[in-house]
This record gives sequence, C-alpha cells and structure tokens, in this order.
Amino acid sequence: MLRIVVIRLIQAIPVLLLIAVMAFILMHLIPGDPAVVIAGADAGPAAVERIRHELGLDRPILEQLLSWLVNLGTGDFGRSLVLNQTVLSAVGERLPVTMSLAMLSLAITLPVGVFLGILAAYFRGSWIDAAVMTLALVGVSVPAFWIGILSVILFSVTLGWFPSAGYAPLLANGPGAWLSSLIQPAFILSLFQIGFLARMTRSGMLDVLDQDFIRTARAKGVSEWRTVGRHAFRNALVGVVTVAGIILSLLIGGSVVIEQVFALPGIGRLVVQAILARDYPLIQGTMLLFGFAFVVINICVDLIYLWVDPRVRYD
Amino acid sequence: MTEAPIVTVRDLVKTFPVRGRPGEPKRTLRAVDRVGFDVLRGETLGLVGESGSGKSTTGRMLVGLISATSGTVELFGHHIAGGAEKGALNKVRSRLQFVFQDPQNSLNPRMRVGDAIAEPLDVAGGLSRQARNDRVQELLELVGLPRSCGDRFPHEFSGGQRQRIGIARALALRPDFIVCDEPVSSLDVSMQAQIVNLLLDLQEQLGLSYLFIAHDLAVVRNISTRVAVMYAGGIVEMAPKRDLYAAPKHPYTQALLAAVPRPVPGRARAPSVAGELPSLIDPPKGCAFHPRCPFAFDRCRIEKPRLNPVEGGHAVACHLHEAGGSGTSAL
Amino acid sequence: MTDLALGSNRPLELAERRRFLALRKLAAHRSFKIGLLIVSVLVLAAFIGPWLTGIDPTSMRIRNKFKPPSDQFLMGTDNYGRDVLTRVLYGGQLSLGIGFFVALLSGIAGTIVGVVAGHFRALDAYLMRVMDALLAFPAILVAIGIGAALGPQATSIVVALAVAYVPRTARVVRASTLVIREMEYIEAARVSGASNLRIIVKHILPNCLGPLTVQLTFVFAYAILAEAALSFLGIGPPPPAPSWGNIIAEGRDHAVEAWWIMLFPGIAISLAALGMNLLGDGLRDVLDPRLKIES
Amino acid sequence: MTRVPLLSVENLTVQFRGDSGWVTAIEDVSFEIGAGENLGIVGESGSGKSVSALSILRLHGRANTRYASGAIRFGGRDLLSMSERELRKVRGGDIAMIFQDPMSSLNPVLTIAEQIIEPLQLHQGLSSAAARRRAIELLEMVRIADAGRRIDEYPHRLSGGMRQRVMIAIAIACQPKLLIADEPTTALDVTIQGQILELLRDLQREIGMSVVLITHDLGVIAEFAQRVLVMYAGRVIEQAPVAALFNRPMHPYTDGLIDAVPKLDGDLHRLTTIPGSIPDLATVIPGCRFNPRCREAMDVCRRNAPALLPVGPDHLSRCPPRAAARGAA
Repeated sequence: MLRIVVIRLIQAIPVLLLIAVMAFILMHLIPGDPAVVIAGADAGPAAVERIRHELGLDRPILEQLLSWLVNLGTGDFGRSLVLNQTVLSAVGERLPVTMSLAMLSLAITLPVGVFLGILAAYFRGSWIDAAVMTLALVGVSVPAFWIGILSVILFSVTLGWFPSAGYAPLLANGPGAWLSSLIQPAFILSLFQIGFLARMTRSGMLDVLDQDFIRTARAKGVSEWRTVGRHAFRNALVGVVTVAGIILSLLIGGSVVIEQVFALPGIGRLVVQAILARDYPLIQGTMLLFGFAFVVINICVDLIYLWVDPRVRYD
Repeated sequence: MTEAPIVTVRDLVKTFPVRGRPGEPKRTLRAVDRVGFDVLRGETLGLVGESGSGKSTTGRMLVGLISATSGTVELFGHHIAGGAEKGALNKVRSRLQFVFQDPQNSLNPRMRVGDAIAEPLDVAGGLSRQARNDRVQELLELVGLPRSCGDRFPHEFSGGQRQRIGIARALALRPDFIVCDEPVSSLDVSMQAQIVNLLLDLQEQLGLSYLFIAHDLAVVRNISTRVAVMYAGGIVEMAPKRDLYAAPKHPYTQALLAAVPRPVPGRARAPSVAGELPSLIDPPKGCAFHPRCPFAFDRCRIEKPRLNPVEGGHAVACHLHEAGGSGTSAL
Repeated sequence: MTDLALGSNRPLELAERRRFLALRKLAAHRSFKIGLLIVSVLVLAAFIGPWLTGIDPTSMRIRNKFKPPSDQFLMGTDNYGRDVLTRVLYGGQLSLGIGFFVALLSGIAGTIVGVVAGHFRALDAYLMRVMDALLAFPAILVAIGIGAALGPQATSIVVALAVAYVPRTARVVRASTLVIREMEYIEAARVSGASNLRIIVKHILPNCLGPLTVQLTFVFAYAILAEAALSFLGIGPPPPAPSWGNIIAEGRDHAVEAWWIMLFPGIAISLAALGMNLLGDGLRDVLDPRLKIES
Repeated sequence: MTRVPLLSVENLTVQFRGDSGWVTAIEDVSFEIGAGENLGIVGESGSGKSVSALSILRLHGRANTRYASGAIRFGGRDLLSMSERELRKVRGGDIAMIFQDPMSSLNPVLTIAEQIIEPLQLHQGLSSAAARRRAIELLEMVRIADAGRRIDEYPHRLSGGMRQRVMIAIAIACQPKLLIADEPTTALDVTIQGQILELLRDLQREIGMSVVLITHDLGVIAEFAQRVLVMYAGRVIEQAPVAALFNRPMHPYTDGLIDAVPKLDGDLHRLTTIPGSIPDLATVIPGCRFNPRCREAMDVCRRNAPALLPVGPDHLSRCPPRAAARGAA
C-alpha cells in the first residue's frame, strides 16, 4: 500500500514539473508588464527599469524559469509582486476558505448525487427516473453564479437567512457562523456537481445492471433492492470514484466563480486578482497548487480503486 | 513432395512482456515456443489448439501482423521474419491473406461491404474505377453472394454472409496462401458447414493453400491435408490427416480427440483429461503437458521433448515416442 | 456450388429496414426531440429575431431606464434604457456562436491529439501527459489565463475555452481509438498493406464520429456556461456588444432593484445548455448506448 | 405418458419489445420434464432455446418482455402468474440456473464465499458460519482443490473452467429439484468441456435433480440428454427420446443439423449443408418456418403453419409430410 503511494508520487513528478513549466509559460504569455503595474502610472522609464531588474524580469526567460524551478525545489515559491507577502503565506491564508467550501460542497454532493443516481437506476423508465434526471439535467444546465446571485437576493437580501457575503473563520467565529457563511455558496456550488454525479451514477448503474452476473443474482433469488444495492452498486462504485475525483477538480474550478459571487476570500479570488494584476509569482504559485491538488486527488482515486476493485488490487 | 514448400517456418518464437505490479520485475509470456512447419502448394495445414496454445499468434506472425521474437518465416522464397531484408513482406503481400474469426468485428461497420472487399485493391492501386467495381462483383459472386449487394453495410448481413464477405476481401488480390483464423468458430453449425465447403471449393478452383486454425479437431478434419496440434505454445504432434485421426500418438492429441462430443447417442465416453491449461508466464518444467498426462514419467518433468519424426511424415513431441523408444505399444 | 447460393434473398431484403435505424431512433427519441426544439428556437430567435424587432441593442434612452417588463418592453430595460429583449436576442448570436466555435475548434484539435495518441502508441504517454497537465488546471482557470493573455475579445474567449476543452475531447477520441484499433477490420487493413493514414481516415475516424459528436454537444453546453462565467469575472466579450454573459454581468449591480436585467439572459443560457445536453443525451442513447462521456 | 412431470411448460409464447413493436421470440412452446430426467434443448442462434430457458424463472428484463400466453407449472403452481416475491423463493431454491459465460456470470467485486453463501442464507436461513462451512463443502463437491483457501478469492483469479464450477456450486447450493444449464460448456476449452459435463452428470446422480441442458452442440446432447427438444426460429420442431432423434430424425431440419456436424469418423470430404441463412426474429415466414431452406418443401409447407404431430412413441415432429409418410409406412 505504502509502496504504491510512493511509486505513484514518484510517477507524478514529471506531471508536476510539466504543470510548473506550463504555469510559467502561460503567465509569460500574458501581455502587460508587471513592473509598470508596480511602479505606478506616473513612474519614469528608469524607475520601471530598476524594478524590472530587481524582479529579475530583465533576464532571459529560460533563466527565469530555471531559477524559479530551483527555488521551488528549496520550497521557495517567491514573493507576490503586489500583496507584499510571500506566495506561500498568501496562499496559506486563503486555503482554509477554499478547502472549507470544497469539502462542504463535496459532503453535500456525494450522498445526494449517488442516492439520486441509484434511485433513478432502480426505477429506470418510471416517472421517478424521469423526475430525477430532469432535475439533474437542470442542475448541469443552469449557470451557478446566476443562481448564486438570485439566491443571495432571495435568501440574504429579502429573507435575511444567511449573510450575503464574506467568510467567518471556523476557529475565530465558531462552527455556527462558519457554516452559515458557507452553506449557501456550498449548496449552489453543489447543484452542478449533483446533477453530474447523478447522471454518471445512473448510467454506470444501468451498464452494470445489463451484465450477466446481475442475471445470476436474480437466478439465485436475490431481491431487486439487494441486486441493485449490493451486486450492481459495488461494481458501479468504480465509476463513481472516478467521477468523484473529477468532481473534486470541478469544485475547485467552480469555487473560483462562487467565491466571487459571495465575496469569499479564497484561492479562487486570489488567482483571479493575481491574473488581472499580472502578479507572476502568485499566479505561478497558485497554478502549481492547483496542479498539485489534481495530482493528489488522482492518487487518492487510484488508492480507492485498490480498495473498491479486487481486479486492480491483484494485477 | 518434391515441390518446394511455399511457407517454411523454423524455430518461431514470440514472447510478450507482462506488466507486473509497479515495482516488481517484468515477466515474459511465452506465447509461441520454437514452432516449425511447412505448407505446400495447394494443401491445407490444420493448426489445432485450445486457448493459449499459440495457434492464433503463429498465424498472425505469418502475415506480419505480429513480429516474431526469433526464428524464421519464409514465404515464397522470401524471408519475412528473422534476419529479413527490409520490405520483403511488401514483395509477397499480395500473395498472402488472412480470414478472421469474428464476422462481427472483422468488417468496418461504417464501410460499405463493396469498399471493404476492394480495400486490398485500393491499397495496391492501379485499377480503374470500372475494373475495380467489376472485380468486386465478381468476388461477391465467387463467394455466393448477390453481385448487387456491394453497396450495403455489414449490419445488413448475417454472420455467415459476413464471413463470405471477409473471404471475398481475402481473395481480391488472387493470393496463393490464406491464413484462416478460426473462420467458423463463431458461426452456427449450419453456417459452419457452408463456409468450410466454400473454402474447399475455392481451394479447388483457385489452387489456394490454407493454414486453417481451429480449436477442435472435428472442424479441421474435412478441410485439412495435414494437421498440427499445439499445446502451450509448441507443436506437440503433426501428421497427415489420416494418420492423426486414426493413430494419434501424443497423449494430448488423444485427449483432445476424446474430448470432442460426438453426435452418437449411447456411446460410452472416455473420461476427460484432468487438470487445467498451463500458465504461459510460469509454464511447467519439462513437457508442458506432463501435469495432466496419464503417462508422464520422471523425464517428462525435467526435459522438454522435441518434435521428432516417427514415421511417414508423422512427428510427435513426446518422450514416449522418441526414436528407439517403445512408447507406441505402451499406449 | 449450388448449395452455397442463398436459399432466398429474404434476409437481405429484410435488412433494408434496419438501414436507417439510427435516424429513425433519433426521430423517436423524446429528449432528443425536445433538445432539438429548444436549440432550434434559440438559434432562430438569435439570428432572425433581432431582424424582426428592428431595435438597436446598443441604443440608449436614459429616460427609459429600469423599466420593468411590460407590453412595450417584454423583458424590461436596463440601466441605460436599452431593451433587454433585444439585447438577449443579439446576445444569443454571440453566446451561441462562441459555443459553436469552441465545440468546433476543440473537436478538431482534440480529434487530432486523440487519434495520434491512440493510434501511435509510442507518442501516447507524452501527449497524454501534456493533456493531463492541462487537465490539472480547472478549465475555467485555463480560460481565464488565456483569455487574459489574448485580451478581451470574443475570439480570445473562443480560443481560451477551446484550449480548455481539448484535453477532454482528446480523451474521448483516444478512448474510442483504443477500442477501434483492436478490431479485426484494422488487422484486415494491415494485412492488405494499408498505410497508417488510410487506416486512420477510412477506419478510425468514421468510427470515432459518434462518441465525438456526443462529446461536442456537451462541450457546446459547457462553453455557453463558461462564457457567462468569464463575462461575470470581467474577462468575457467586452460591452457594449451584448452576450448573455455580459448582460448578466452588467445587470448584477442592479440585481436587487432591476432583477429582470439578469433574469432573462440567465434563463436563455440555461435553456441553451439544457437543449444541448438533451441533444447530447439523445445522440448518446442512439449512437452508442454504452458510451461513457466524461465532463 | 403416465409420469407426473416435475415441470411442464404449456403453450408458452414470449415477446420482446423491438425497435418497431413487439416481436415474438418463442411461440407455442410446450414440454415437460420428469423428476431426475435429463432434457436437452438444441437449436442454433435465434431458435429460442435460451429464451425458453430464461422464461422458466422469468429472468428476462421486465420492461421489454411479454409472456403473451401459456403457463409454466411447477409443483402445482404457475410460475408465470406468481408474484415476484413468491418466485424469488423458487429461484435458486427449487430451480437453479447456470449460464454460458462463466467469465461474466460471477460478480467480479464479491468473493467466491460471498456469492455461494448468498443463496444459502436466503433460502435456508443458515448462519454465516454454517453457510461458510456448507460453501466449502459445495466447492469440494464441484471438485475445486484447496476449497478452504480458494473460497476467499475473487472470480478473476480463477480460470474459466473453475468459474463454471463455482457457478455450479452456487446453483446446487440449495439442492434444487431442477437445474437449468444454458450452454454451460460453450465458452470453455474442449478438454475442460468434458470435465464440466462429467461433473454435471455426477452431481445430478448425487442430488437426484432434473436437468434441462440447452446447447447448440448435438454431440453434447447425444452424450447427456435422455429426451431432446429441437427448436428452430422460435418453435419446437421435433421432440424425441435421444436415440430416436439421432437414428430416425423426423424433421428435415434435424436431419440437416445432424449431417452438418463435423465428424471424427467416416471419410467425408465435403460436409452436407443446410442452404440459406437462419431467419431473424422479425422475419415473417408464412407456412412452415423452415420451408425456405428445406429441400423437401412442398406447396402446403409454404401455405400452412404445421402442427406438432406424433410420429412415434414419445416422438413429435412439426413436419406433416413426414408424419404422413410415417403413417402410411
């Protein structure tokens, strides 16, 4: 088990490196000179040149890339150009917000999505199936930020049930305030994912229900609920785990927009600000963080496969 | 037997690497192990074996679909595997064809059957549109299908008809030698007989040679001139048809013959041979059949028998039948 | 050879009925029909509707501003007094156009990458590593990055989103290619000496088309949603030319007092995505009931 | 015909929902099977042999299947009109079933133990410890070596032959009165097929159950069955004791089928064939369904659907011309 984790991590190194290089290239594609941004509109060319030199931006691109990669190796992610903070501390401050949002949203998505998917598969072809699938379809078709704004108008502005914006840290404000600051964005964020997961779970279940061993189970006298819940779901779980991994990545992407709607000070907001301000080190750092998260999620998915699918466990 | 064989295979070996768990050493699967045989003009060599015997891999190596790990394949005097000059395969390609097992996926579902049949012609080039279409119609008629059905799609045909289309495609360039890889295994009995007869008729008309691969001995009996039996990658017995069915020498051939269920009610059935097919990654030492063989003795567990001629074109790889041995009477 | 001739031609005649089965199945598929209806209506509205109303979507009449929906302004007016209905109709041209071209571009690029990776196994590891690395960033972030790099224009949004969806499309095509290349008809082509190019063009591509089309309808839907999200973040097609996304973005500031400005374009987006998803579901059911599509 | 049948299928017609309406998969199928008897059902693809077998336990997909007419009597009750709940007690209890493809018929994510124990707990209410002991016994009965260790493995670790043995162990777990075996050897290698057939025959003797064996292989039928049903295009076309069927087939299709089997004796160069193709389900053929392929077809065969007529002791054939010839002889 541990050996597999280590091997997967080693295998992930080239991907991480590639991610780092791509993050770097992507950033240097962005037109606009951060030195100009920092120096301010009325700074003279000499001042801009001095800042550029201080930041090392006057060196060849390849050299910049190499020195950045070398620094990464020592754990130095660089300093933000505009925040007057190291990248690590800027990210560290905002990570709990995004993590809280993503985890809460995942906690809503997984049970609801899987349950709806199984329900639809069990009642395939009936009105229950049709209703669940229509709901799921609406979930994946409605823009989250739009529903988010409407939801704020209804629940925060009109009804006053939840705060309309801002984040209440768990440790400082206690779980009640924390939850009430996050429940609305987390739920909105889950809408798409629930629809997605329910659709994938249902189609995975239907695939499995078509297979010979399901007929074997019925021929043994196993009840329909048990056939669906035990024989079929255990097999469909492999697909569900994959989808759950995708969903976690999607949640992180979705949080970029939702954090904007609910003014949550998370990574998503940070990265958008950084991109708009041409803050290279910060963008590269956050991109790398996303890449790393992706790699970790994939390793987790692989490990869960080992647990779920005996064929993978042995071969 | 003065004529030179059109196909000569010697010491043909194919191994595949097997991916173990991450971090474990790589292992190899020995699919074909030192196989050798000849095919003469106008004859059919039946190649029979169960799953994992290496029969299909051997057939695919003959037409270059799989490259050999070692050994030689000589077709019409050109070496195509093992120390071959590059491009040798292209020189003999048009004389060489393959008929596949599964009529379900041996035809592209999105391609009209006329185009499928014409594919070898189109690749070879040099035919006018008219000549090409005429040839397609001729081929359709040759395999017993209506001339007009070339613009239909595969799903409009039954399994037997699709197998006829596959045969028509194989005949397009007037080949001399066709590898038939279990061409009737996935067909119903009444269709099987039609296809076997079609292949026999075509052989007579066109002077074809076949390597006919099958998984049981009954199917190849009608079509073969000689039969080779494979087990775990190697040929264990090879003989003219009459000898093999009348006097099988290898215990595995005997078991395989006994295993064919016969449509004769009330016939006492010989007990089946025990045991499972061997692993190719970790094969038994010595003779691969020894764990299942009722006659196995010490030598069989240690030394791998070679295919040795015994009499009149009959060869067997069994320590019971080695030159000077008195094994035959022991059976 | 008399006994080889077909006993009758009946099986062949019969098969005739199966010939256009896929089309007839589609015509009978309920969600496909609903999806087609929704998408057709939206496309017609976007491209013919403005021509019927004859109002300029950018003309401002400040004294008409913030008019709620009424007989005169079916969807009300915005903060500059522009007719929201007209803007939603025109916005459809831009939003649907972006969706279409994103699907087209990512379809072409994804097909090339997917087929090459699936068919030439030696290149697979490298190509898919790059795709994986690209997948590591949430699609919206890739689009933000590229969109910011190329500047605020509709074309840069198309390029940004197309790049973001290439890995997903490539994966679908690659997966199909991997299945198809194991088919015996590929071996048959090889035995006949067919080149890789011929195998790809004649055998692999036609058989990838089904799953690819399904995937692209979903990409179309995602692209419409993503365009809106990008506009909302301020990186979308720039005003004053309307897109569904930037109408919402502009209306957001007045969401409380003039809810209609952002309500209607949001409904349009939802309908368009819904319609494309329904189309995709229908195609998937008919083209390949066992097909799995990832996001 | 004084024997009391264990199971009798009466005039069964089953239809499936096709792309253009309902198609009839089997029509007017009747047969019975006595206690301890071996009944073989033989036919090619599309003959309806597997459809008949699956219909006994109503294992077809519920939404797309219609049991249009007929009854299946078992122990004084009609399986077709039973509720699902009642039927589940019969499934895997009194009537068990094994299938063609052992590779896909076992659940890949459950251990062998879990899969054998399931029917034991469902039908016999055994405790899990007792069920496990019994499961090991069952594996030993189907001659799996080292059963105590093998029982905790997953199916993918076993060879095809082993998996089919496990399927058989599951089927006989509750000592069924009837075992339906749907092409149990088709997917296996030749030398393994024989082992499985021998095992089935031995177990049948031990347990005293009846077996319905469905196969396309006349050789398997000849070796295993006592009585045989020959099916073609959804109908029973001949029914006879095994010796009579092979020695005096009374339907041209049976003739053709026996002749088409490749044989190991006799010096034939060419095989005798049945011309034409097997019709698919949706094809409507007026008169006798075999007439387009039949060398002996007469005008009457193209006009009238033939009835299943007695042509000898316990011997029925759906070929009136042959029956008439027999009667005249």
